Amino acid sequence: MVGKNLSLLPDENKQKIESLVKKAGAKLSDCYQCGKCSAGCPMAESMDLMPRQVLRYLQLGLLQEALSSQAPWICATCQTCSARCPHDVPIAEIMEAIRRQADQMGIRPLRRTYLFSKYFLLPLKLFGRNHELTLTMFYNLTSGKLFQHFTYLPAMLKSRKLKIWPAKVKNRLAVRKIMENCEKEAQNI
Amino acid sequence: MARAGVFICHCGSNIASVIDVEQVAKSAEQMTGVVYAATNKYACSISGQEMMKQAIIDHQLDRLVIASCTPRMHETTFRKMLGKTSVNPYMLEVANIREQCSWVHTDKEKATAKAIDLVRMSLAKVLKNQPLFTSSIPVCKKCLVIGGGIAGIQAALDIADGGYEVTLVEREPSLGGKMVMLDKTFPTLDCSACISTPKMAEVGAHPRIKLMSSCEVSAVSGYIGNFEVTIKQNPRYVDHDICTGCGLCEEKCPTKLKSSFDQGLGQRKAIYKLFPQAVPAKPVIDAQHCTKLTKDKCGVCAKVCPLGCINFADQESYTTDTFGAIILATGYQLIDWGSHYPEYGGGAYADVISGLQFERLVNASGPTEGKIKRPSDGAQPKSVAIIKCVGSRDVAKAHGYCSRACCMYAAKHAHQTIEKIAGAQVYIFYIDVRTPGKAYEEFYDRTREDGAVYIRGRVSKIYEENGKLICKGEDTLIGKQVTVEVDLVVLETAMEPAANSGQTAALAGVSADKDGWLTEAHPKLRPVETQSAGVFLCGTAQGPKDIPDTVAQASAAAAKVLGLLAKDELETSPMISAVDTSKCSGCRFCEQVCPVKAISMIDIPSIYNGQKVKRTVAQVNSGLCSGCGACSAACRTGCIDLLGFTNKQILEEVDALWQ
Amino acid sequence: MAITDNTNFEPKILAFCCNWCTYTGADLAGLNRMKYPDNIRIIRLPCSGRVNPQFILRAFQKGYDGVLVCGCHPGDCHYTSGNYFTRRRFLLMKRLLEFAGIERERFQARWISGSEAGKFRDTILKVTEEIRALGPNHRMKEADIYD
Amino acid sequence: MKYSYFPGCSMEATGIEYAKSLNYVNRAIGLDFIEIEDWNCCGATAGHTKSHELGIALPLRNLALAEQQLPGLAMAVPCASCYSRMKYALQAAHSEEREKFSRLIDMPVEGSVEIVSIMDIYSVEKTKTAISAAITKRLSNLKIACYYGCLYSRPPKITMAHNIENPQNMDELVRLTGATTVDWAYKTECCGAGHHVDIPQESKPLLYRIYKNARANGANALVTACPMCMLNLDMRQGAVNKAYDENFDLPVYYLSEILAIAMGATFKECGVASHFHPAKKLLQKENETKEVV
Amino acid sequence: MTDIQNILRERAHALLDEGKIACFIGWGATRFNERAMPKFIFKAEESSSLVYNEHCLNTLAKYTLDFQYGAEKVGLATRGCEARAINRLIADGRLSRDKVYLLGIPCQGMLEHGKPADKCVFCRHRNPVVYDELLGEKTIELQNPPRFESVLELENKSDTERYDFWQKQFAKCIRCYACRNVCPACNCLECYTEQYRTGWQGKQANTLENSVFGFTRAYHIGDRCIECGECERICPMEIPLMKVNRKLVKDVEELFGVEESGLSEDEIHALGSYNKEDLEEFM
Repeated sequence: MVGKNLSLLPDENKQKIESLVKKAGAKLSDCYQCGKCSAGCPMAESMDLMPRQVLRYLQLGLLQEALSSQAPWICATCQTCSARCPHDVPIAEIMEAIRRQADQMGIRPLRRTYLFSKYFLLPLKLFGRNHELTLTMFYNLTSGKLFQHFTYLPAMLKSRKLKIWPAKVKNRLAVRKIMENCEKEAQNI
Repeated sequence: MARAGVFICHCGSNIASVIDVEQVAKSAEQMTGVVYAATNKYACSISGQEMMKQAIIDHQLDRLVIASCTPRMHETTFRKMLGKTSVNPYMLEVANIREQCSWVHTDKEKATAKAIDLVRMSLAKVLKNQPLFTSSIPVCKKCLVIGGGIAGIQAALDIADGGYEVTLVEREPSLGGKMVMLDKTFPTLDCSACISTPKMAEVGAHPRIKLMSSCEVSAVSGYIGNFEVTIKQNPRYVDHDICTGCGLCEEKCPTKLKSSFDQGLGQRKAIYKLFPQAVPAKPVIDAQHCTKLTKDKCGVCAKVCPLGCINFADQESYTTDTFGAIILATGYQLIDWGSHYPEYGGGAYADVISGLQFERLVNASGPTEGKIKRPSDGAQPKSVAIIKCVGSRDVAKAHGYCSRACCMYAAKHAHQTIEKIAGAQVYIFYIDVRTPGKAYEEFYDRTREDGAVYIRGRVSKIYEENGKLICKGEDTLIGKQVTVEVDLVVLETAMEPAANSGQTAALAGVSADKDGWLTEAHPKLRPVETQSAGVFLCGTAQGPKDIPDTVAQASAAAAKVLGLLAKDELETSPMISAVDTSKCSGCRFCEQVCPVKAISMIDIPSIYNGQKVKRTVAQVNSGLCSGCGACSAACRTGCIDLLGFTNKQILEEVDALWQ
Repeated sequence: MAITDNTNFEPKILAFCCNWCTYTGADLAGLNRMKYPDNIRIIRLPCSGRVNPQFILRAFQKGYDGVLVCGCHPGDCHYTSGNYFTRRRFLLMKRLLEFAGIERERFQARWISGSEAGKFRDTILKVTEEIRALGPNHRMKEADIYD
Repeated sequence: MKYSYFPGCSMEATGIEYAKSLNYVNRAIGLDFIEIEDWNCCGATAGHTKSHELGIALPLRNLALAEQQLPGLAMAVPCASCYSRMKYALQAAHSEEREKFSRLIDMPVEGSVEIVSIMDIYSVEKTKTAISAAITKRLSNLKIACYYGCLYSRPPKITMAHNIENPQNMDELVRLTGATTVDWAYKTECCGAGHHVDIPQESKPLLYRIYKNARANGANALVTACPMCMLNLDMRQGAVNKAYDENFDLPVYYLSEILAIAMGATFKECGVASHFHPAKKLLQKENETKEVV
Repeated sequence: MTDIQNILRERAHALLDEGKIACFIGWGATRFNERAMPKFIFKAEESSSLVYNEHCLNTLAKYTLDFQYGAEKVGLATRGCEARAINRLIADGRLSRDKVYLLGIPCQGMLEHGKPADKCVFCRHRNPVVYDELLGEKTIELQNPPRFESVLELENKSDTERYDFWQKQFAKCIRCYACRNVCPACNCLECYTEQYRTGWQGKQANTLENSVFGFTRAYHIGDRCIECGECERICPMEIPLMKVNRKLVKDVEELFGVEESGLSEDEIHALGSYNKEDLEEFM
């Protein structure tokens, strides 16, 4: 056999893709591969697959290829693709749905983006608000980019653009509870 | 007392081998109302018909049941036969004992019993039949063509050449439509004006064509053969009866405006001919911009006119005429792409133009005398991007359909650019290339050989930077973003139905689809007819198409009209609906369900509690009614009934088996 | 009410067929010499839109065991829109008949085109079988109530 | 005029100049922003890319708080990212998902709060007049490219924005200062701020194109109304210059900074002093411009 | 209610006095305290005999037909049921709006035999949907009264039970046609039952013909019924006619999405229109 044998794809692929696309509120057959999404995508140069190609993989039933693409993680969610699509395909939502699905399955083709999101949510859970220093600390330590943005630090601290101590929400428990609730809910669906 | 005759056809052995026809005849003879029953080897044959005619005389029959093949086969034959006897042709029912009995059943006994039942049902119905008479309506041997583009021109010439009078109504001050704006036509690249203006002149000079420019249809009534049409003449402010078209007025007029004919790229005066070869070759005044009409200043044209044709007090006027047939050739317009595509600059960049603007730029009689120049600075573009499907195949922003002609004229524009500008680089952004036409694919091949670069992908954004227009696209075949920096961008924009075409068509009872294209009676078998008998359509009014298809369809519509006008009279089926006004409540239910709008409401004098009053009731237009019976099934009082299939007849047929 | 023996029961079924589609389809079945039960009696009408629902009540009253209304497929009506009205009328009438206690199989509607001879035959076969299984209709039937 | 106020996390840190200048302008024109008590982070991109639920629930708690604390007031949201999340949450509160989310945040929520951006607020006719009246300086040699970014416009189904490719409301406000605004093509093109930390390298071409188009159209400065865009456009200009061997010199200002300066604020008062890309010089030139009588 | 009665009298008086209307149709007292009856007032001074209390059971709208050809207007006490009936008559081409002057009355529901009347307990339009002037404050509408409950109950029974139920009911029918005569949707100039020559159906009052009449009438009004309940109220044999009417109303709503009849004067009823996307169960 040469290339992808489309006849031998597992049936479950189809169902999984269907449910994924449905969550994004989209219909795959609406896409006729005109490429306008990818033409206007600001991040496309950095992507391993064009957003259009990600959709094409889904159309063909090649779920694994779509899930392991970096493109959904590189997507800046700027929504340019969805706004200009001639068939109103919510491409940005599909990319996001793929990223969430991959994340749940532990597929993280772009570790740095994954880590950033993960540690972005950490101060939230702790303090209820974002805290750049906490985020940067954890991110730099885990990503191997130990000294990233280091040169900016003194100036930012001086101008109080970075705060040593995090701002805290009084009812931190409530925020944490929400985050836990959402985690449970997302898994249930 | 009814005197029915029943004839059972053997149809050779087709019927007789399964059904005991003699037995059927014998049973029929016993039925109430039957005075004579017989069998017949071939009822449809001449001898069979003679035998029945004789029986009518011998037994003074006043109605017939013929049990034979399907009525769809020989009902007309038998009606014609009755036309030569004392029996009214509609005092006939055909019992289908072949297709629906002898051919589908094998058990002789049961088939015979069923045949008897079928005869009994037909008899029950025929006993309630009433004589009906076909009427004929005279055909007014004149055709109205609405729209003076190439479709209307072709249809008008074909009909007029066929010997009938034609009135051609055009909204603009001149014939020509869109075709005359084009430079060359694909795939042959012959000059569009050279092939269309002679036809326009022919229309203008044809003894049997009455050309009404600056006119619109404002009302249509009547029906096939006899349409009463009111035509509105918009004021021209120039008396065309006297005007010789000398052009002095146009020369002296001080008001300069953007020419709509040149798509805003050239100029015209406030008194103007649409274009040099306009037909009629006489000017009109643009009332919105003429300073005499708007501010009561100037009036130069009136001063210089040697014949005194200028009439600033001209008013709109109405004329009414009768026509036997109507052709709708209302054409198309291009979408206003600017309002749909802000990502292409929304019209802010002068050098992003539509395909039709390009046609004017490349046309020798256009504003640049055929030199391709950028509208912004008049420079010759060295690189051009052509973008297809702007407004087509785009449900989110404009239209979902394919405009059909753009693939080819995009190729033509690329070819013309390369031909006229040495070393020009042309990029064509496309989604699909569709070339289903004679010598079309070859033309596309040639364009690629010329060096046009086809890029598969829809452009996401066009913007200006440092004097260049930048188009951001994806080449979907390599899966990479591509950018081209060009001097000129041509958008091949979608066709859409001409403004008001839907309203005009509605006047003639023709509907439009969701996109506004007029609906033909059947997409395959009746492509130029409409649901309104006597109203035909052709050209882009029906849907996007190119010139060859438009002309072919126009000639097809003309052929249909010629066939209609060749008749002196139209025979109308008498099997249409009739209203018993004494019972009608005027509830309009019938009007709501009528597919051909044959039912309208009318006030009739009536007596209520001893006083004279006006009562609203339904009336049927016999010229329009197609005899479907939807009205009579809707009517609660049963006061509107379908002749030939009356409630009483059908109820008797239902009851027949159980008497 | 007499108890009838269903084994020898031959139902009588009335079909209202439009001239342009179903009646043509029935003719085509004949032309192709297809075979189907002889229980069917067809009344030819210009359009299924001509069928007044009161005809259906009348047929049951007079003794038919089943009634069929057949027309062109939606969108194919010779008169453009007749069958769309048919569909509404009989969607409603069918439910009313069931509400009145007439078994649902006794009244049926089908879209059969002029080329669907096979579908016509299959419909007649199926409907005849269904009604044969139900047995004779006594509901809203004149003869039975007067007896 | 009173608004409930959701500052968002940036306003306390990276967007501190935004907070200062907003405060200055509001005081000058008599707008009252009442901070929602105990508000929490909206989750930003990390929230909604994690799960739909998280992306809605976090901002929704703030909506619910605003409804409780400051009923009837529209909610001012100065950050484009927070604005977008709030609008998503509002839409969810109007959908059949309301009950589910009400359960997830364990608070009742009606969706009765209107979400407005700073541009929305300042574009209100009365406010606009007040701004005009408070302006004492004409910044007439500023040629501004107004940078709107993604999330005030897209997706239009959420933002309800009419003109998503070429919006005008910020331009109109900037012109009140006497500055000219340029027509340019990158008003709503993404700057890549979302990947500021994880893949900063990848946002350079985006920034490069924005600077390039702004300069090509004659701009000498950029104005934005989003702290994320600001940080990216301001902080990384040097890096872009280095990577592309360019010499872009386009100071970036917050809309409110420009307004505050025109109203007579000192650099310190409005925050212009602490930009990464030198921002004072261009305005010092402005100081030579005449006082409005 | 006394307030409304007073205003009603006052306004009827004024309208007659000013010559705006030739007659006012309202309710008057009977010799029974718990009954009111339709009352036609031609003179202003008679207005004081109008009553409005919880016993005004009759829906009056159909009486306006008697005045449809007159030169002058007729005034009508108009509650939700009258208003919908007026719209029905106008939509059916039987009445023109300028022939009636409607004094709108927000209704609280009527009593019948000391209990809330059957016709009122399922009412969804206690406030008139059309009027020229409204007497009094709008009242609160009943939220989703379970009007299809009895239909569902019968639907869930077997064919035989349903058949027996209706045969038992129609066995009682005496073919007095009171249901038809009182019904605002039964507004044909001449009812099909009267047309002996077409022979739509027999006139015999037997169970079969009665039920054919009953179901035919239900079908005729099914997509136009305004649910005033007058047929059932008026039936001397106490046949639950609203059960079959509501069945059709329910089906029209479920099948075609056409919710209620008589809400506007230019509505096209369900069977007078179609949707290409209608349910397709015939195939």
